[in-house]
Amino acid sequence: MTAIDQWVEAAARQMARRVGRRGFLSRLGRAIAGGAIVLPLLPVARGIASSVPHNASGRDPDLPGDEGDPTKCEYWRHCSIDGFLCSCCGGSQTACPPGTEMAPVSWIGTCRNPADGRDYAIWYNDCCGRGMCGRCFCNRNEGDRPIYHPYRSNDVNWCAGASSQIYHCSTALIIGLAEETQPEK
Amino acid sequence: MTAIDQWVEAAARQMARRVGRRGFLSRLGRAIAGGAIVLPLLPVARGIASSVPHNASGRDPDLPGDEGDPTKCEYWRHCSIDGFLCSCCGGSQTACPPGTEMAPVSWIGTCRNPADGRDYAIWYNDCCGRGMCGRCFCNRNEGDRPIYHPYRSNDVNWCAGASSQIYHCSTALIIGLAEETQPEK
Amino acid sequence: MFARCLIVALLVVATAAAEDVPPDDVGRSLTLPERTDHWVWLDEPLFRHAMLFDGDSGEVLGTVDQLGSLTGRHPHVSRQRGETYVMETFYARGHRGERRDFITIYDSRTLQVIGEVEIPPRTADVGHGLWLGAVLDDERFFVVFNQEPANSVSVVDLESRRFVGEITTAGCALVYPAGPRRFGMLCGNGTALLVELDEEGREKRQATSEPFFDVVTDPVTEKGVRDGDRWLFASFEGYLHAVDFSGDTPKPEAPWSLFTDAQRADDWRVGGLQHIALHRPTGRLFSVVHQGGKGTHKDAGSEIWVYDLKRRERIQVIEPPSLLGVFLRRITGIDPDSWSAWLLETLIPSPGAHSVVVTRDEKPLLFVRHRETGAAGVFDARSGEFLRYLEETGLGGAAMVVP
Amino acid sequence: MFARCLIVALLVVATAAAEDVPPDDVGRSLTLPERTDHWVWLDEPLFRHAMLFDGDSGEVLGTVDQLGSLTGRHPHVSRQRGETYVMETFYARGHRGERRDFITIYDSRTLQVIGEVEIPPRTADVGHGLWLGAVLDDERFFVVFNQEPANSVSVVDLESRRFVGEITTAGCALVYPAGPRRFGMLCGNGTALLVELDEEGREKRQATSEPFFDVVTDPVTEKGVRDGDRWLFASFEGYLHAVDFSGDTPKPEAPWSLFTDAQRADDWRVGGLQHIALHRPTGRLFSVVHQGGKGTHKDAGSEIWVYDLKRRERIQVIEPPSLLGVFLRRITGIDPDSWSAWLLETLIPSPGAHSVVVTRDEKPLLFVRHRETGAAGVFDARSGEFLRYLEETGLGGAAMVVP
Repeated sequence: MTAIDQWVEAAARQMARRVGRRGFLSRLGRAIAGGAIVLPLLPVARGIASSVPHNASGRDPDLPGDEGDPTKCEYWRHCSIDGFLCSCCGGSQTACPPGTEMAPVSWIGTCRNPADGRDYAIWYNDCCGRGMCGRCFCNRNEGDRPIYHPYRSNDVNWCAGASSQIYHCSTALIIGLAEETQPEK
Repeated sequence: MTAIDQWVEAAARQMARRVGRRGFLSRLGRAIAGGAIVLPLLPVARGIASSVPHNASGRDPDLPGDEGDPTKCEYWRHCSIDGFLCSCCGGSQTACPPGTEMAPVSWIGTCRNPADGRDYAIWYNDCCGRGMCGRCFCNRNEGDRPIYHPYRSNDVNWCAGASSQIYHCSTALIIGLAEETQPEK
Repeated sequence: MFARCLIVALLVVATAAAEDVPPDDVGRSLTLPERTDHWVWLDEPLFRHAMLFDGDSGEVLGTVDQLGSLTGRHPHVSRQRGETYVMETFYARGHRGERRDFITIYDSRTLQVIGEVEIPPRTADVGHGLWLGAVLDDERFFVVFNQEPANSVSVVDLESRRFVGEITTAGCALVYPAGPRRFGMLCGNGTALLVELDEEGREKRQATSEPFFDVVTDPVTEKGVRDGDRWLFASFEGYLHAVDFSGDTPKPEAPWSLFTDAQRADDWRVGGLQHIALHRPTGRLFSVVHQGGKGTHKDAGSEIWVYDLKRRERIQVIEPPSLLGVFLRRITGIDPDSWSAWLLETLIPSPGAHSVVVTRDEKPLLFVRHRETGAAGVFDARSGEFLRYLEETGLGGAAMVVP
Repeated sequence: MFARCLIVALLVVATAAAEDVPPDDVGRSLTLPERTDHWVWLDEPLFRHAMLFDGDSGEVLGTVDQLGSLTGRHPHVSRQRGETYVMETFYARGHRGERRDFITIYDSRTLQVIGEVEIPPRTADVGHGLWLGAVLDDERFFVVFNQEPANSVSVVDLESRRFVGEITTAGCALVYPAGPRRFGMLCGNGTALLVELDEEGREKRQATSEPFFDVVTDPVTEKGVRDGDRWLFASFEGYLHAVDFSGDTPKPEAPWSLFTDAQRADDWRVGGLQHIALHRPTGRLFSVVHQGGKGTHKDAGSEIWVYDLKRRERIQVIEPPSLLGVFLRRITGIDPDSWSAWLLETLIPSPGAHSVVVTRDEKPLLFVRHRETGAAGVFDARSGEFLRYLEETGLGGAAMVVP
C-alpha cells in the first residue's frame, strides 16, 4: 500500500467518524449496491467545513517557484476544469468562497506544474450552495472524458454530497504527484 | 357616469362574481383599509384566463391604419412600458404568451396612435408565472412616475393579483380614448 | 374609496366613440398554433428556461421554465399525449434547504402546467443536458438518469402519472430510448447496456454488450443520435460507432472513419456540444468539426461536414455564420443596418458553432448554435443555404430539441 | 468494491516526496477579510445574487443569493450585529406554487446563513430595488415595504429574530430610515410620511408633512440620499428637495435648482437609476446628468456633476468611462491589450452611467454603474480621477450598496 492509499483510507475513516457510522455506511452502501464506480471520498462531511482566514490574492504563498495566476484560465492546475474559478469569486484555487461548501467528491485531472516540471493529480472540487458565481468562466478539457467515466468528467455537477447541489464555482486541489503525465498536453 | 365608469363598475362586479364575494371583498377591503390608491381592477379573476388561438404576427388585424410593429420598442403603445414585449415572447401586444397569466392590475400610460392621431389610455398588463422572457427589452418612460404614484409607475412588478408574482413580459392594451394628451411627447 | 378608482379612470379615459380603436379584451393568453415540423426548443441556462422557436419565421412561440440545475434540462415531448415534460429540481429556500425533484407536465398546446410527478431527488445534472431523460417509444414511460454520484434510472408512468421505481445501472450513464420498453446506456468499461422494462415499467432484464471502445484512448462522446433501432456515436478521434439495441444484447458494429488520413493529419476533429445530427429520410449525418489537438473535443467547430451514411463519405461542407456578431448586435442594441453593426460583425472573428440539430421532415432545416452566447442560425439542410438567425436566444446555452 | 476506490487513486497518484508541492487541505471555505471602508455590494438580477467587491483591488470577496423578485433586493447590513440581511421570495415550485417571503440572515464575516424570519408574502418588487427595506438606526428593527398593490410596512425585530407586525401606510411608499424607531415614506399626494415605532416595534404614530411637490408636473424621484436627520430628493426637473424627519412632522425645506437657466435651456436633466450620492464629510453631492427631454428621467447620464451642498454650486464634472467597452471585452474574452479590444472600446460609443454611490470615509471612492450591462468603474471621489473597472460584474443591474 502506498502512502496515498493509506491517506485515502484514513480519509474515509475520518469521514465515517464525522458523519456517524450509519450515515457513512449507508452512503457507501448505496454507491456499492449501485455498482457505480466509487468516487474518491474527501475527508469532508456533509455540512461540516472549516473556515479559514481570507487570503486576498487567492495565491498560495507556500508553493515553490512561479505557479502563475490562479485567477487565469491558463493557470496550470486548470488543465481539465469546466466552470467559474473560485479564485475570482472570493475563494482561492484551494478554498471555497465565504458561505459556500466544498463537495466531498470530485473529478480528477493530471496537470503539469511549470514551476517544477512535474505532473500532479488535481481534484476539481466544486463549491456549492449558492448560485453560479459567473466570473472567470474557464473550460479546458485536457483529459476530460464523457460522463459514463465520471471521475474524469468535468461536465458533471460535482455538488453531490454537499448539503445543496447548487453549483457556485470550482477549485483545483493538489492530491499528490501523478504517475501518468498530463494527457493531451 | 360615463360609459367607461359603467364599464369599470361592471368589471369589478364581474370579478367579484368570479372569485367569490368573500375573496373579492377581502382584497378590496385590504386595499381600502390600507388607504392605498385603489388600482383599476380588470375583469380577470385570479387564475382564470381565456385561451385564444395564436396569431403569429402579434398584430391585431382589426386596428385601423398603420399601427407599426408591436415587436419594436418604438411602437406607439409602448410609450410608457418597461420590460420585455410579449409580442416577442409568444404572445402579442394584447395577449399573454402560452402558459402565462395576465395580472388583473396594471399601470396606465397615455400614448398617441399615429394611425388616427388620437391619444389612447393604455394598460400595461404584465404576464406572470414564468421567469423573465428576456427578449425585446424596452424601457420608455413618457408619463412614468415614481412608485408612490403606482398606477403611473412602470418600475413596479405588476404581477400582484396573479397566482404567481414572477414576471414574464408586458402587454399594452387599449382602454379607450384619453382625455389628456400623451405626456412628455 | 372605491369611487376613487372611478375618478382615476375618469381622469384619463373619455368615452370611446364608434370610429375609435375599440378597447382590448383583457386577461387573454394565447395557445400555440398548429405544430409544424420546423419548431425547435432552445435551452437557456441563465434565464433558466427553454424557448420554442419557429424555424421558418424565426419567431418565439412560448417558454417553459427549468429551474434548479447547472444547465438546462431541455423539454421532452409526447406527441401522442400532447404533453411536454421538464425535469425540475426545487429547494425549499431557493438554493438551500430540502431538495425535491419532479417531472413537470405541460399541455403541449397551452403550455399550462397540468401535472407533476415527484421522483427521487437525484436527477443527474450535467453541463451538456443531453440524454438525461427520455420518453420511451410508445410514450407510456419516461426514464430519468440519476447520478448521486452512484448511477440509477427512475421510471415514471406517464399514463397514471406516478413514479414506478428506480433501477440500479452498474457504472452506466445516460438514457437512449430504443423501443416502447427498452433503452440503452453507455458504460465506463467501454460497453453499452440494454435495459428492458416489463409492462408495469419495472426492470425486466439488463444485458451488456462486448466492449467496443477504449474509455481512455478513444472514447465515444455521449452526444449520440438515433437511427431506428441503432444509435450512432462519434469517438473523440473521429470514428463513427453504431450500436444496435433491437436484439437480446446490444450489438456494436465496426466503426468507420469520418476523416481521411490527410484530413486527420491536418488535425481535423469532431467536437462541440450537440455535435452530430442525423436526417434519417436522406441518410445524411451533420458533424461539427474543427482543427485542433487532443483535449479540444468540446471546442466550437469552424465547419459542419455533411456525410452520406450509405456511401460513408463527405458530400458537403457548411460554414456557420458569425453567431457572435448577431449576439453582440442585439445586446448592444445596435441597428442591424448600421455601419457599427457591419463593423462589429466584420471585426469580431466568427466563433463557430457547438451544436447542430436537423428537423425530421422532407424539407429539413438545420439549426446551429454557439454555446457561450446561445446564438443560433438556421440553414436549409439540403442546399446548405443560410436562411436566418434566431435572434435573442438569450445569453448562453447549446442544447436544442426538435419536438 | 471499496478497493476499487483505492485502485482509482493508485492509477493516478504516486507517493509524494518531500520536495514536491504538498497535497492541499480539502473542505476549506474562506471567511471575509477585515472590513474596509471601500467595499461595495453590486446587485445582479440575472444571476440573482449580489457580489461584494473591494473597490481598492477590484476583486470579488463573496456573494449572497437573492431569489424570487424582478430585480435585486440588495443586502442590508447591521455593523453592530455583524449581520447581513436579504429580503427573499420563494415559491414552492420555483416560479409557481405557494409564495413565502423571508428575511434571510447572514453572518457578515462568513456569509453563512445563520437565520431567517418569515414575513408576509407581499414584499414590494420594484425594478430599481432601492429603499424597499432598511435597518433602523440602532439596528434593532428591520422594516420592509410591502405593495400588493396596497401599501404597508412589515417590521422585524432583529434581536429576537421574529416578525413584529404590519403597519398600514396610507398611499405612501418606500422606507427611509430616520432614527432608531422612525422612518420616512413618500406619498402619492406629494407629501412625506413619518412613521414612529414604540420599543416593541409596533406603530406609535404617523405624521404627514405639508405637500411639497407636484406628483404630475415635477415629482421627486424615490432615489433619495440621507443627510443625518434629513433626506435629499431630486425632482425630475432638477430641483433638490430636503425633508427633515427629526421633528414631530416631516418638514420639507425650500428646494434649490441643480441647474442654471442656461443649463436648463440646454436640456440638462438629472436621471438614471441610483442617480444621486452624498459624501457627508465633505458635503459633496454627486448627480448623474444627461441632456434630454421630459420622459428621459431613467436614461443613462453622460456626466456626473459634483456639487458643494453648502455653496449650492457645481464644483466639478466627472465623465464616466466607456462601461460598454469593458463589458464586451470580458464577455467576448478578448485580450485587454489587443488591437480588437482597443477597437471595441473605441468604436462602441460610451453608454454613460445610471448609478453612483460614494464611500463614507475620508478618502472616498466613487462607484459608477451602467444598468443594461451591470458594468462598473471606480473613481477617486475627491480628485475625480478614474482608478479602475470592476470587471465581470455580471450581465445587468444598477443598484449598489456601501455596507
